[in-house]
Amino acid sequence: MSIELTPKLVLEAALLVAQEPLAMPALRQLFADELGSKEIASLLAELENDWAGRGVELVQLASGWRFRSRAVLQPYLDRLSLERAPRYSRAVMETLAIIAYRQPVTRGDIEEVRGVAVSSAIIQSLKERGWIDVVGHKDVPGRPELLATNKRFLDDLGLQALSELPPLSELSALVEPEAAGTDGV
Amino acid sequence: MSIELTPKLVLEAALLVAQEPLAMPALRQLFADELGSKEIASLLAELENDWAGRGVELVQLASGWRFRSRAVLQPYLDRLSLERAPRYSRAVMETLAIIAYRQPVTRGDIEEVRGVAVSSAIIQSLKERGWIDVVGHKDVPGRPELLATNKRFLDDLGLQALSELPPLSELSALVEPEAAGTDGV
Amino acid sequence: MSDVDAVGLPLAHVLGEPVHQLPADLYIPPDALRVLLESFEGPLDLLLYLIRRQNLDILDIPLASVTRQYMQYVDAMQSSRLELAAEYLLMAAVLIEIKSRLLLPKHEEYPDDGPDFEADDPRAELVRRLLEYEQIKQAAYALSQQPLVGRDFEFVAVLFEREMVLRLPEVGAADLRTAWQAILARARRNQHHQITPESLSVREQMSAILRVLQDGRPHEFTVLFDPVAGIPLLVVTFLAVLELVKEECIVVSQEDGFLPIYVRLVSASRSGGANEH
Repeated sequence: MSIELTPKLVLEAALLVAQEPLAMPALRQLFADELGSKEIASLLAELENDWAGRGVELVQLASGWRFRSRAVLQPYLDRLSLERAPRYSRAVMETLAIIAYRQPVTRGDIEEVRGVAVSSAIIQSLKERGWIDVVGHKDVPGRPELLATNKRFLDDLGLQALSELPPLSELSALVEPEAAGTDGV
Repeated sequence: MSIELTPKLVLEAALLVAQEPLAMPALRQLFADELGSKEIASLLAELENDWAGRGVELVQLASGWRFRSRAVLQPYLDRLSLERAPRYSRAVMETLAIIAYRQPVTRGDIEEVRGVAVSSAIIQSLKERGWIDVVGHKDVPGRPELLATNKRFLDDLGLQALSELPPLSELSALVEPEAAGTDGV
Repeated sequence: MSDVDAVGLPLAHVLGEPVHQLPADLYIPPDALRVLLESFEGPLDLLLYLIRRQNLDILDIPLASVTRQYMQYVDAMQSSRLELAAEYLLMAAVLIEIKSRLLLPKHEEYPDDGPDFEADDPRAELVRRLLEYEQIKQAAYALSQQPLVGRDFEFVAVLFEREMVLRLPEVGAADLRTAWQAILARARRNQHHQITPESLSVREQMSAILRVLQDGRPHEFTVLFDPVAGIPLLVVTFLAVLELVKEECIVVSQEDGFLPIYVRLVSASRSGGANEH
């Protein structure tokens, strides 16, 4: 069936499928900057209103907007044992993968491989998790930290050595080399 | 604010929150068996209808009911760089096709059809993706694993049953050269 | 040539660009050959290509010309000293065997393409395999066109917030694999980045050496090496030292010939005032 792609409909669907809260920059990106923050904010207010009285509500959290089930439904939802295992975002997982496979690396090295800036929050969360350490500093301007994974990381992943990680050479054969034109990055 | 906890509202919230498709037994459990399958089915039909024309639709998959975004929205959602599934190479897709259409098969069966060795990395990545399982062992020397696709594979492809896979081409359709006539070399 | 690849799959990807037609000329420069070979999924795929390319009826393969072409590819692989996949050589043997059996006198009473084709023609088994492979190739393509979660749609993921016990995300080796696959896939789309597999053990040793040197003091070169760890690890450790010097993370110094060699962190040599390179 054909549906009319209004901005509100797009915004609602994006918020429903996102696994993390979406902040204003992400929401602007959703509309390729064709919608201003003000318009988006007023759509968010409309959505908030549309969902009032439903089992799920649109809420603004510290890191952005997200749909969330209402507390009154908890007794029902508890019966389904729906507890979602928390997940690291793609940015965190890719950063961790690069540190694991390419160590020791600087933040700059990670940014070069990922092609985007790496926020300090990501590095910080991996340090707090106790999986990565600073093992030195690179002798270039700014003397950036050299990051490496440690024993705790291996322990937590159930590995004895880094060599037990899936080999990279095999991985490249699994990925479609196709340059998909429609695939916005 | 207070909301009225109607069965439909509870059902909708549960389906929005669930991280996997919910089948009838789970849905009955949601209502502590106070609602019969028939009533639930009619509520599901109502919900399906309520969501027609929105960016998200309620669909029935192999392992139950689940909300998902419509394909027309994907160009927008891609801009959010949500966690993206890797695109698999031809080798992986051919292996998957053999497992899907010929199951249960051993690795040897796959190699026989493809005419080349199948790397463990390919099998491993399909297992990790959660699409194939070992369903037994063949009673021949080496007792090779018998591989088959599972419900998750169907869910991820939006299918209810293997019979919904694209049909295999008829062998007779393959023998005729596309542009018949120029037979000479 | 529109029938070269009936299902429209690109034959190869050169620098990310799909290639739908191969050059008519059978000569392939050795560099291109590797790319070409990687674009075929195996000997059956290559053979199917050769047959389709000539617009031949698969039931009536002119073995002589197809075998000749196939052997040209195999020869090219050998002359450029590529590690020739055993499967390609095996197929060459099969082709030659079929050809030689075709040369033997036939039973006159059965025409070539008559009802007993299957039973009599030595090509029958090859044809069966080719057709079966073609069928799967098309099925694989159809499967890859099927709507797929994460590519064509997303599942809804509304938050269910329970009492806030801090639960840390679980991560497994497979998740790292997936993350790396995503990086690779993106890099291939963007072309600017070269992501090559690198020897993990050297990188691992580099981290280990940096950890030893963490206290900032110079350490004797020899303490970095554990003689009982075996020769491979000694070599890897040495490579790691060289790599760290190259990346300007450590300094290796020796006062004079035959005196002990010292290794220390670059940062330590900085703050200590001495900065030998």
